[in-house]
This record gives sequence, C-alpha cells and structure tokens, in this order.
Amino acid sequence: MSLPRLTTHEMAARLAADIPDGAYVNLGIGMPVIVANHVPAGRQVIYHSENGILGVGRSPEPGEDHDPDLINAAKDPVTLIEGGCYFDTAESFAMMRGGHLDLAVLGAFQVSATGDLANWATHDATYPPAVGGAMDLAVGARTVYVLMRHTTKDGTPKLLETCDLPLTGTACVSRVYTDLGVFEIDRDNASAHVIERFAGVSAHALQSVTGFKLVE
Amino acid sequence: MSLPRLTTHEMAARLAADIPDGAYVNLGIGMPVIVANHVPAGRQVIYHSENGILGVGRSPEPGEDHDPDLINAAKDPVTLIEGGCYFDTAESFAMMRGGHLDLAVLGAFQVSATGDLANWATHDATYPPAVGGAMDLAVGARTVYVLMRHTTKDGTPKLLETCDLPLTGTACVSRVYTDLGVFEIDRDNASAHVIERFAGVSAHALQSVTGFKLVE
Amino acid sequence: MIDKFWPDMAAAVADIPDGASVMIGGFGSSGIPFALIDAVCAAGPRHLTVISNNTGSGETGVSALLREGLVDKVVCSYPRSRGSVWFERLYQTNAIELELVPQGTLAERMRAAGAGLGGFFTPTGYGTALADGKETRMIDGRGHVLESPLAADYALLSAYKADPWGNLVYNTAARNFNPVMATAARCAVVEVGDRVALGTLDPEAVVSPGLFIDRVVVREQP
Amino acid sequence: MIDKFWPDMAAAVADIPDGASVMIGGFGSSGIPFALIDAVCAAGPRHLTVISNNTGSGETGVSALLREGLVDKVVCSYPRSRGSVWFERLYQTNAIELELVPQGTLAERMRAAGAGLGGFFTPTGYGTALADGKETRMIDGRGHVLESPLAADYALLSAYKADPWGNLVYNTAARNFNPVMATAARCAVVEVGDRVALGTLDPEAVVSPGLFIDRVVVREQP
Repeated sequence: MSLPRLTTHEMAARLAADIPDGAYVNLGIGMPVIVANHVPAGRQVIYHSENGILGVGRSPEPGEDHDPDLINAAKDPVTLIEGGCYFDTAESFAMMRGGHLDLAVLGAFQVSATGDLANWATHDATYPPAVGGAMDLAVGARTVYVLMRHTTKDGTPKLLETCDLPLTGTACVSRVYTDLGVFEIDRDNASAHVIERFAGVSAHALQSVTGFKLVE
Repeated sequence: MSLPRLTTHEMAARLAADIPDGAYVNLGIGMPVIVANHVPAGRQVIYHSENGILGVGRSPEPGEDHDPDLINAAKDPVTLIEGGCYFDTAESFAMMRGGHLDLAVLGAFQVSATGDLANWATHDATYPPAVGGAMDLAVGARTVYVLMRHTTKDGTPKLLETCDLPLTGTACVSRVYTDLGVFEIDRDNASAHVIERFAGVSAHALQSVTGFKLVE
Repeated sequence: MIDKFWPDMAAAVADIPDGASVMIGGFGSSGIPFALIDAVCAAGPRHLTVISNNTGSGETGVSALLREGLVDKVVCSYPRSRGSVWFERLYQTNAIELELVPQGTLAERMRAAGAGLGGFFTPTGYGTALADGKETRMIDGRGHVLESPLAADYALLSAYKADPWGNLVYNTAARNFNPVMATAARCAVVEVGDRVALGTLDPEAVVSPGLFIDRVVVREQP
Repeated sequence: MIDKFWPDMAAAVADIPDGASVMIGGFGSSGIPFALIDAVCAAGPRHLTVISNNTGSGETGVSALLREGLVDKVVCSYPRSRGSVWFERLYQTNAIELELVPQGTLAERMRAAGAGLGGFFTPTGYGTALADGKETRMIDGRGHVLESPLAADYALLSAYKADPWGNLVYNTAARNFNPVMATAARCAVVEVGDRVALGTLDPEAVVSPGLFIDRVVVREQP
C-alpha cells in the first residue's frame, strides 16, 4: 500500500505554521533545521544554537564574506541577526536545561506512546555513539516537537508502544509531525490524538503504520 | 600585665609583607581592608571583591568624580585599576569557592587550634545574624590568613582550643596575624608554630594570653 | 516585532499577587531596582517572600517594602547593614522570618534554578550552624552540604541599557545579583537607564540575553 | 609586572606529562587551539585523557593527537563528525576508551569543578543508558542523575585577544567550551590572535577574567 506522503519541505512548513510569534526555538540537526525556511512571513522567531548563539540568521551566500568561527550546531556557517548575542557552552545549556527555550524541534528514530524519545544511538556497536545536546533539549525545552518520517525506509513504524532503541529522554515529546500527519502525544493514556491527517491518508491506513493507538 | 601591642596599621603591614607578587587576594571587611595600603612597593597584587570586581583600586579622593555603582564588599566607593573587570555574583563566588583566589585575609572573633574560624555570629540572639561571603572564602580561597587582635578588649584569648562562637568554617585557617605575633596553625597537632613574636613579647607572656599550645 | 518594554513601573508590577516570592537585585546600594520597588509598595501585595542579598538601608529599596509591612519572610545573606533599621525592628519583634544563606550559596541556588538543576553539593557552610538539618556528604574527603535550587515568581532587577528584546548590559559593580536572578524567576522585570535600538548592543558583550527577560521599563531620570 | 605571555607554543606545553588529563576547547572547527595541539603532538606526551566536545576532523586538532597515538581515553559528547576518521578507526579496534557525556552535563561538570562544587543533580540523561550505574533521585517528582565535577590537569584553549594579565575575549561562536574549561583546569594555556595592552579590553566585556588563565601564547598569523 503506497500512501501519499509530504515532502521534507512540506513537513517542515507544516510544523513551522505552529511556531508562535516571538518564540525562542532550537532546531535540531538534520530535517528540523529546514523549519526556519518555512516560518510564515511576519512572525519573528529567535533561534538558539547550542554552541552559544541566540539569534542565528541565514547561511552566508556562496562567495559571501563570512566569519569562519560563526557556525551552528551542525557545524555549518551561519550569520547573526540584529539583536543576537554570544555566550559560552555552560550558559547555553543553562538556557536549554533551565526551561528558557519555548520550543525544541528534534529529529527522531522512534517516539513512544508516552512521549519517550530515541534519537541518538542505533544498535550498531562498531559505530561510535554521539549524543551532543539532544538529551539536554529533551528534558529542558518547554515544549518538544519531533519532526520525522512516519516509518523507516522499509516501512517499519517509528511511532511505537515502547522504543527499542536507546532513549534520549522519557516522557518528553509533546507532538510529532510526520509525512502523514500531526499527532499530540497523550502520555497518560499511552496514545496520541490525531491533530491532522494529511490529504489522501485514511484513518485506517494511518493506524496500520503506527505502533500505538491513535485517537481521531 | 600590659603587653606591647602593634597598632592596627602595624599589624596590617606585617601581614602585607607576606603577600606574594602577582597574587589574587580578597580582603575581608574591617581590618583586613587596610592591608592593601601596606603592600610593599613593586609588588603587584590584584584585589577581588565579592560583589563582582577583580582589580579593585584605591578609594576615590574626597570631591573626586566617581561612579556611585562602583562599591566594594564593605559598600564603600572604590575605583577599578587598569586590567580589572566586572562579573556577576554567581561567577564571583565561583572564583572564591573554586580555589582561584591565592589568598583571603579575614577578620575573626575566634580561631581554634585546628584552624576553625568563627567570624560571623555572636551569641546575641536579638541582633540579626549576617554571613555574607565569609563562609565561601573560608572554604574556597587557596590560603586563609586571619588578621585580628590577640585578645578581646577584656583580655580573653581569641585563639582557643575550640571556638565557642558559631563557626564560619572548619580547618580552614593557615595563619593568624595578631598584635602580638604571627602564628602558623598546625591542624594535625592542634597547636600553632610561632613564626614571630613581636618586640617585647616574651614566649611566656604570649602563651598566657593564648588558649592553646604554642610551639616556638 | 518583539518589544518587551512596558509603559510604566506600575503596570509592570501590577500582577504580583499576595504571597508571591520576589527576588530583588542589588548589593548594598548598587544595582537596586528602586523605582520598581516603589511601584510594588504602591501596589501593596502582602505576605511576600523577598530574596535579596541585603535588606535595604534607610527608607528606600527593600527597607520600604519592610516598612510597609508587605514582607513575611526574607531570604538573604547579609541583612545587617548600616541603616538596616526596618529589618532589625521587625526581626527583634519576631515580625519577620529570616532564612540566612551564605552569599555564594544564595547565588548558586539561583543559578541552579535558572539552569534546570535539581541541587548541588557545596563545601560552603559544612560544619556550621547554616548546615543544620541539611543533607551532607563526604566527597573526596571533604564535607559538603546539599543545597536546593531557589526560584521565584518574580525578579525585580536593575540594569544600565536594554534593547527591545530585553538584552541587557550593566554598569560596573551594579551587575551583582541581577543576571543570575533574571535566570531564576518565572517573570523577570527590569528597570533600565536607557532603551537602545536593536543591534546597538555589542553581541559579544550582552550580559543578560533577552530570553531571560520578560518586561523592561525605562527609569525616569532624576 | 604580571605578564602571562609565553614566548612560544612549545614552551607553553612542554611540561604536560604522560598520563595527564587535557581539556581542549572548541566546537566543530570553531575555537580549537590548533597551534597548541600541534605543539603537544611535537612534544609527544603519551597516555593522555582528552576532554573535548568533539574528536576532531581530518588530520588536525584532536584528530592529530589521536593519529599520533598519544590518547588513551576521550571524554566527549559528540565523537562522530564529518571526517572524524581517526577516532572511528581507534574506536572500532578498541584502541581507545570513550566516556560519552551529554553536552550540557559535560559543560556543567566542568563548571562544577571550576566553581568548587562537589556535584549536582541534573534531569539530563535520566532514564537513559548514559545514567547507567549513576546515583539517581526523584526531586519534585522528576528523575535526576547525580553528576560529579570534572577537572583536568591542563586546558588548551583558543581566544581572540588577551592582555598581559590573561584577560580574554573571544570571537563569535568560537567562545563555546573555552571559558568553562579555563575555570576547570589546574593550568589553563591559551593561544590568542592578538596581545593587547593592559587597559585595552572593556572591563564590562572581558569573558574570561585573567585569574583563570596561566599561560598565553600569540598564534602566528597564517
């Protein structure tokens, strides 16, 4: 069964639509970073980068002069917007852990029915594990949204009763934005409320690729 | 029996002679502050103030323009020397507690034979107790020197087997500079080595006004 | 556009309820939010817990809140200063509760709250009366006291300049407790000498990034 | 007069002994003390423990220390980067020990060491494999992990400008771990782009006060 799926940019745009004006936001490495390109015009969002930047701006244009020290968490060159500032890692993580960011948008391998998040380690023991700031964002941001494909490439659900990959944090995810819909995690009932099913995705088809109970 | 005693300025000068060149030093409120006026010429000492200053300079002259925000721990107006800087209280006490100050010079009500310090509270329950930064300096400075008179006004020893006033810290004092001599606390033997007896003070007279064993 | 400036002091403190915990920046007379405190006195919320290094001097600052009878409890390191007559009066008649905290522990407890930590072990106060009743532990042969994070409902702060996003810089030793309190309060209200345009403050020299700050009011020049 | 400048990189790292623990500033390619690392490679102390956010990329930075076989153990939050081939090679042959620490916990453990604290409770990592074997505690209904302070014998750091007392400022995002490592090492060695005269740095904008800094070397311009 082939489902109509949103593209990466469509997924990012759907999530971006839910970011409130004036929010302080950390966008995780990978797909979440793209969200910044899709925030509706007129909304002012201040982006935090774990390496010590508040007010991350656009990437420099090819050929544009830029400061080689000025990189984001993905180690890509960025700029600083007016009103932005710099600080050290200890203060940066105090912001993250201390509940001062309104929102973190993270990628994920798996999310459980109670909002557990697995996004840092696979079962491959020969490949070095790397955690970075993911665990701090998971526990520290006021709200954690996950942006990920609904299933793995081979069709296995990534929304599961229980994560079987190593956890990043427990009971930390509020919402999941996938290529099939938007889901509000209901921790107490170990299920999720379907906020939106995208066009052409039936309730039945959606449930069949989801590892826990969905409530419409 | 009346002993020849050093004046406050003589005591401060004696202690100042032992401050090494290039040291980072915190001088406690009261008598210790005077030490800064007696550091030998040619020695550069950088003074820390708990309220967030490194590089405290001289007091402004009467009538001289000065910044009303720029005060020291005693709440008296001061200046900043070239090379000084400002920081907040959390960082200031990280410096103090973290062993980054070479020396703290503190006043005291009592010092014990094992280097316990009592300098923040009396037995008067109607008078509000106040501790400020004394406990942090006691545990945090690399070296703690006490500058105090050898006895109370009524002649009671302030160097005692055990302090009977509330403690500021335990086993924290290295040396005591009084108006009668200089004493290195020997914590392991609950005694003190007499580094210096001032002119006209006999060993017997000194021991008679001291509450624990002195070793010449 | 984000603009955290409020039109006047009264509006910026109007929602402080009875029973609120309120951090107040400053050390001695330096970095005290005198105008915000006056506005709180005028609004008159009662049964406040005030968290501040000192308890004011004379009739202004924290002293004014004490004089007006708005404060049930003070959390403080050094309540005794030249002219701290209002605190002494209340203390001697048992009309106010005092929680005395070593100054470094006071600042660090605020930092723990602001940084999302559950508590910390400090050698400060170990073996003294200020550790009475607290959990202790030997770590690397040294006695430590477990101290808990200290948050507040509001912080009343003073800074030198702010931009519309609430980025702050301070003047000399007026910095003191203000930045750490900004991190530890659910609502950080700041009075400043000057409003400056966005982009005016050096991004390398901002002391309190605006994400810690909720409301800013320009203090009238005397 | 106090002057913490040293004549060259080699002299400034010459006393690092075999078995030393060495913090190395930087995040990705930003704020890395490349010249000091090269000097350590040339000196060749062995059995080092390196504490750094990343493990280098290509042949420079931490990668060079790994390639030279000088490192027994890495304490790190993100050892996997584009081009971190030397670390991956050693890891896959069990030729190096890895202590993986969440990035915020890594920075906070350094801060605890620098601030003289005995440890702290953090919610980060609770319920995950990185809390295995660690003491945990419920605080206000939330799980926390007890983390210990992390100090080092040396810190190798990179900054933008220093004055003779070792007061430092950084450039943009090159600040990262450098200031907190400066507080946590018994000997903090810094390479800087420029030596400036005492009194040149704005006292309001010094990021690392000189009392944290032991040795400064000017990096040669490429």
